[in-house]
Amino acid sequence: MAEVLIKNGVVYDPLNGVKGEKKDICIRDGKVVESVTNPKVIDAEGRVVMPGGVDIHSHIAGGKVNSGRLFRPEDGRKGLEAKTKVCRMQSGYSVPNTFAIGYRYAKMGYTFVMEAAMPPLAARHTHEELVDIPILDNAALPLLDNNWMTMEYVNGGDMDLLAAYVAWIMKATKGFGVKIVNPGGTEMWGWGKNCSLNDTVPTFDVTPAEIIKGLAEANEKLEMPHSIHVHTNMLGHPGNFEITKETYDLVKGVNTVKDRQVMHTTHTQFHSYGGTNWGDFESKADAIAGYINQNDHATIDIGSVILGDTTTMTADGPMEYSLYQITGRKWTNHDVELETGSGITPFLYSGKSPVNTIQWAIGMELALLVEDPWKIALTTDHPNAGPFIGYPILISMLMSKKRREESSADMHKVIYDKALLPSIDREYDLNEIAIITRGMTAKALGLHEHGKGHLGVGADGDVAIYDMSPEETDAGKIQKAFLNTKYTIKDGQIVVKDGEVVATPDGKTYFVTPECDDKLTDEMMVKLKDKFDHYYTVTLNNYPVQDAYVPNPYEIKTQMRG
Amino acid sequence: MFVCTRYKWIKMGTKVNLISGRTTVQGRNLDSKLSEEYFDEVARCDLNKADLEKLGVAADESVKVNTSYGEVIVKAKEDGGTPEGIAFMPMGPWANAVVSGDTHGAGMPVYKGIDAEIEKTGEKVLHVKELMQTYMG
Amino acid sequence: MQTIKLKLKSEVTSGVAKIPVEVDSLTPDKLFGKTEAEIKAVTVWWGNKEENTGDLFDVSVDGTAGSADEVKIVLDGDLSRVKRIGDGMTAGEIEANGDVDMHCGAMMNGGKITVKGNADCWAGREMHGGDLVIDGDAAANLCAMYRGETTGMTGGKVTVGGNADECVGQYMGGGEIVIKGNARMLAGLNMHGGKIVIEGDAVMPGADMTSGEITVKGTVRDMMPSFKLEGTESIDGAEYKKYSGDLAMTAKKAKGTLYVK
Amino acid sequence: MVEVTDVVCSLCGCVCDDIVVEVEDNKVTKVKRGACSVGKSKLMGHNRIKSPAIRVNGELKDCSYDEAIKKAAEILAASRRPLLYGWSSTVCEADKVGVELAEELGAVIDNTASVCHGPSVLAIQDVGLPSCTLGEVKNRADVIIYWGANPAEAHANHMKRYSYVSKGFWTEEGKKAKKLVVVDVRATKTSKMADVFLQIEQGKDYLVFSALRAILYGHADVVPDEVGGVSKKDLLETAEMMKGAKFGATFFGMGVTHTGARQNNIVNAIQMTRAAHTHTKFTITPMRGHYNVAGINQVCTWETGFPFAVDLTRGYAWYNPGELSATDLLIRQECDAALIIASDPGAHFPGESIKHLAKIPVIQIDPFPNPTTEFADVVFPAAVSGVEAEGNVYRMDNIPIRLRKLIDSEYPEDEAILKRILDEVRAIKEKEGN
Repeated sequence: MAEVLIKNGVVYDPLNGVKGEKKDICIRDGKVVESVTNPKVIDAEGRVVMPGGVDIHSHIAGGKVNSGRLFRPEDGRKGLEAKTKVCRMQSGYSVPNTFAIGYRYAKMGYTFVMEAAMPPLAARHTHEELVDIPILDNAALPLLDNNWMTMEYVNGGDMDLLAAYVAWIMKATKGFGVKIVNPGGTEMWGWGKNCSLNDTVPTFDVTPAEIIKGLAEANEKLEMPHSIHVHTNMLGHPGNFEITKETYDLVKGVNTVKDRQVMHTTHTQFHSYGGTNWGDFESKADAIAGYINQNDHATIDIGSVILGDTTTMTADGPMEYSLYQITGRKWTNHDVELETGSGITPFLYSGKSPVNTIQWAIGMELALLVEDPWKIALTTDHPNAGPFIGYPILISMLMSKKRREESSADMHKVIYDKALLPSIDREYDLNEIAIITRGMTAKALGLHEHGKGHLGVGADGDVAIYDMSPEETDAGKIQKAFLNTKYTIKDGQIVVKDGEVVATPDGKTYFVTPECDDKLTDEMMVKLKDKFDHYYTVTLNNYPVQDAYVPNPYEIKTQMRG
Repeated sequence: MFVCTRYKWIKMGTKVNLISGRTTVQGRNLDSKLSEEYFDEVARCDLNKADLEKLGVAADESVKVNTSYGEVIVKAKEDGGTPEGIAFMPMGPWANAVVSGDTHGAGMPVYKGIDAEIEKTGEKVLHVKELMQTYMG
Repeated sequence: MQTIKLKLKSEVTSGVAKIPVEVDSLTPDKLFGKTEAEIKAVTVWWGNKEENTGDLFDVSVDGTAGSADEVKIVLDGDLSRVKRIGDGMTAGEIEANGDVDMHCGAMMNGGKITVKGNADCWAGREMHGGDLVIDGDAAANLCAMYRGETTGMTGGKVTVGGNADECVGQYMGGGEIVIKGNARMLAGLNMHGGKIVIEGDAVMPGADMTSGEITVKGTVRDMMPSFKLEGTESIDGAEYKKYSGDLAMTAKKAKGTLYVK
Repeated sequence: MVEVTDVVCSLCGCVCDDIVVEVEDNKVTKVKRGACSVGKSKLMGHNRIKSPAIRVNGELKDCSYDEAIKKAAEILAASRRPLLYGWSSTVCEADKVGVELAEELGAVIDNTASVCHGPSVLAIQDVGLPSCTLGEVKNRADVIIYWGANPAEAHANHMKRYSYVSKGFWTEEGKKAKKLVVVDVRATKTSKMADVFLQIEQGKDYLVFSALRAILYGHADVVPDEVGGVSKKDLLETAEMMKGAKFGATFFGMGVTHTGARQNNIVNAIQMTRAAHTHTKFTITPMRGHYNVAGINQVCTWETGFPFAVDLTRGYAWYNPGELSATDLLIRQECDAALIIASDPGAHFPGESIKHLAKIPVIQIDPFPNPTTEFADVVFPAAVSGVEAEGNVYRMDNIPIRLRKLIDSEYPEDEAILKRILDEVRAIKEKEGN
């Protein structure tokens, strides 16, 4: 197969300690190798070269994403682009169609995206869309926290059986890791209610705190590549930062044999709020960042706001209902039997709004106040805080205080009273940008062991070449370079050249198959079968995702610890 | 338990408000619309006993259903559930022969709530193939 | 002043299928400054193929224009399958001699369109300014929004000489609509600004309105059951009942005004 | 004889998946359990289209698949405004090829939602849809409303499996502890089971929804004594019943989507649900008809951005039901060729629209002969999805389920036929230098 040699680039490969060195990259048969003999040569001419981007948390596929598209034709009409000889048609801005997701991510130099929430019962849907997204390698995190099975095992303290159930769900959904969203709250939402971290969920008699801790233990028993991935309780509520910190504390004592965090908490911007109501609302990014700085068991992603109209969507049904009550705009809700739910509502982040202004500041504050970039990832919780297409804006903001000052001047003046951003001088360098967009994310997901997020020998031949020199300081030029690569190379194939998509190979789907003791599985299955016999409306045999849904599989096997 | 039955939409004589909809037998024959069972079930118009009497029509006699958009011959049936002034036809080619295609910018034709006139007729009910032939040429 | 005459050739609409021609590229803004030959070379969509205007229309140009304001386009021929007349125009004038197809005056920002006939659905959709005069009837969704949007017309004036079909001015936020004849069901649906006057009859006007004003001079059939009678008022010498609504949207939002005889 | 369990029904939007059948000599010989009479009829099979055929001088003449593919591709490639319609009684895998074909042709693609729950989709685009999976209703709902729907006839297993009659976690007692409200113009098999039957005047649904909303928001004072044939007293009692629910579930059918204000009836039904939700948990779900009409809406949305009535003329999607839905295109005589798959406009479109279909070249892909076959010019027999072919479908609550293949077929699957037409269209365009 073809060989590729990328010459004269300035390489940022943080997982291998390469911080802006002039270095050649050799690729053969889609993998990085020591040397090549007869390669196609790409002259990077002193441009910035990074491994393909790895997005740790984005909503790109599945029921609620598509419900977002379906109920927002007014968003669909915003991103219309005609088909070309290479590309299919595109539509949408905050909820792009499958093709546009693949092309737009690839143009930004990303080659792997994690779908952050997959309802197990509707897993087939998530996979149908993932397959339809061109270019990107992908995976999805099944929701496991409001499942009746989970709550019953947590209630009984049966952590081994809980692990067996988690293993079964992972296999049945072809999922990658354990997702937790407003634990307990979504079950309560079945009755139109919500709950906080230490409230008891009636009927199941467990607290969200117990659910989180139980799933963290089960996750580590299964030696999953990724830690539990948590959307903590009370998202978006003023004063929630205390709950966020308390949530981090829950798993402090959980041991892992893996070289990673034991908890990743996501879209932390929405969970770093001070005040008691929207009137005295303020940033508590410093408190959260302080915690992360002092502890090593938790990582976060920022979920930074991109100003403008977007479509919010989450498995956190009650949160979306609150948001809809504020805006009065259209609202879709979809509770999923015995497992989870979801809500969707459009939202406009306006620089004229004091609340939105503080939210806008918090995401960046987190990124700037967390000292070690290996603990933090760049996200917008696409499309919740804004669409992924806004990443280059964030990158330019993090790299330029000047840009932040210019933008702050256009925001509501509350930014100078209740946000910390104006007082922060730090500017990210390209090495740090490479960490929060590929090195850290691949490592936090455990995918660095599977060739993602770095350019060492044996890594996937996924490379982004940005049309900028490492010395570039102009924020506008940085933003432009990160929006459209000079080249994006996927598995050794050029997929983007000069900002245009030139090839659209299929991506692979990564999933984990944890094995555990048969006797344990058998015991778990008795309970599970009862759920299907009496409460589910789909039969047990029709539930697991068939192989046909994952035509390009990448399987990662793990074994439960005894 | 309470039941609201004060039904006010009663028109005079043979003028009716026509609605179409699904039935079990119609559904059972979705994949065999050329069958006799489908013909018997779908080429029909349900009316209240009082309306049938007004028309002087017995069950299974032919009636002509007339709207601004077309006319069609079907068998009359008595149905106690259908209020006076309402005619029900199972969804299918016969009902659709008298439905307007105008969707008023909604994409959906008005399949229910069509002003229709019903009269007794001696003409025969067309089979589905014959009915389709009327659209040709 | 410049007059550009575009007469649709009869063969375009004489086939078994009457495939629409979409003329969003033929507005005073876009044709200003072009020679006759250049206008003939402007492409329009006819079905799934792009054609030269000169191949579908007889084109003649008379006079000169110093700006788009001075351009008048006169459309002739069977226009019943000509869509998007004056789509997005900001200046100048279009006169359409006959019935026109959908989206006439959609996204219009300025200038004037006169339709000497009926206009099909979505005339004046999301109109922001200018004047749209329809001598005949207007089909459904006059001055309404695009699917999913919550704002329709925001400015300008629309006058319909005849009747209007369902959902006149849905999600209207501003501007004025006058219907000389009757309006079918749900005129002013979801209206949150602007003014609608219906000189004839209306069915269920004002449903879900949160602001703005509707006046029905004829009879109202199926008055919404969720409006509050506030009293009576005299308009142009006639006595009207004044309602506020729609309380089905909650009291906080029910700030619309409906005048009914 | 082999017994096959967990068979998935490919008839209506209920997509029951616990059916047990017997298969012998490559035939389904018996439906033992699980299916309603409509579903059973589907599984047992019907007369088939026997061979591909092309109409010559008014008569369909049998031909090979190759010949039919060539003819179909020629018709479509030459068309200036082709319509690709149907897609609801086939699997998502075929629907995906359909969207690609439409894109290649610059066609309009529409599906049967446009004459079924298209108005519901428009309503969702207006106000959203607070809904849930059917299992939520089964386990929690104590007040169930069927509005303009007659599941006892149209979705025969719906009440038993999912709603009023079913027993779930918090609803162990079944219907004894539930209230059933039916709103309809006619007394039906369903209304006979109801605790409350509101028999409303035909076409007055919109007014009744608004009245209930006003009451639920505390403005009963403005509501007149009678709305749409229903007394204020009955409306007040219905509203109280809704407010008193622990979990309310509204289902609505074509009695509302086909009537009067159509899409705005549904907007109002959803608004009523939102109003009820300010008091207690309330959900609303459309009673989707075909087993995969929800699925083509899903596929069309994730691929084009929009669920139905999509015009791909300019290479990108322009969405507008009422302009681009099939009945509109046909009554306006806009299209010059049509491909009809897994649906039957001949039976289900207004006569005025069929007249134009009869005039233009029509390609039909279907396992069964139907009224559309009477004027189709190229006919492809296809395997029956859910009996002879597997694939993904979406239940009325958008839960994806994989249809099972029970027996082998001599006929190709929809997906395979479409792929061959697509390849042939591309070959023609290549030759023409496009």
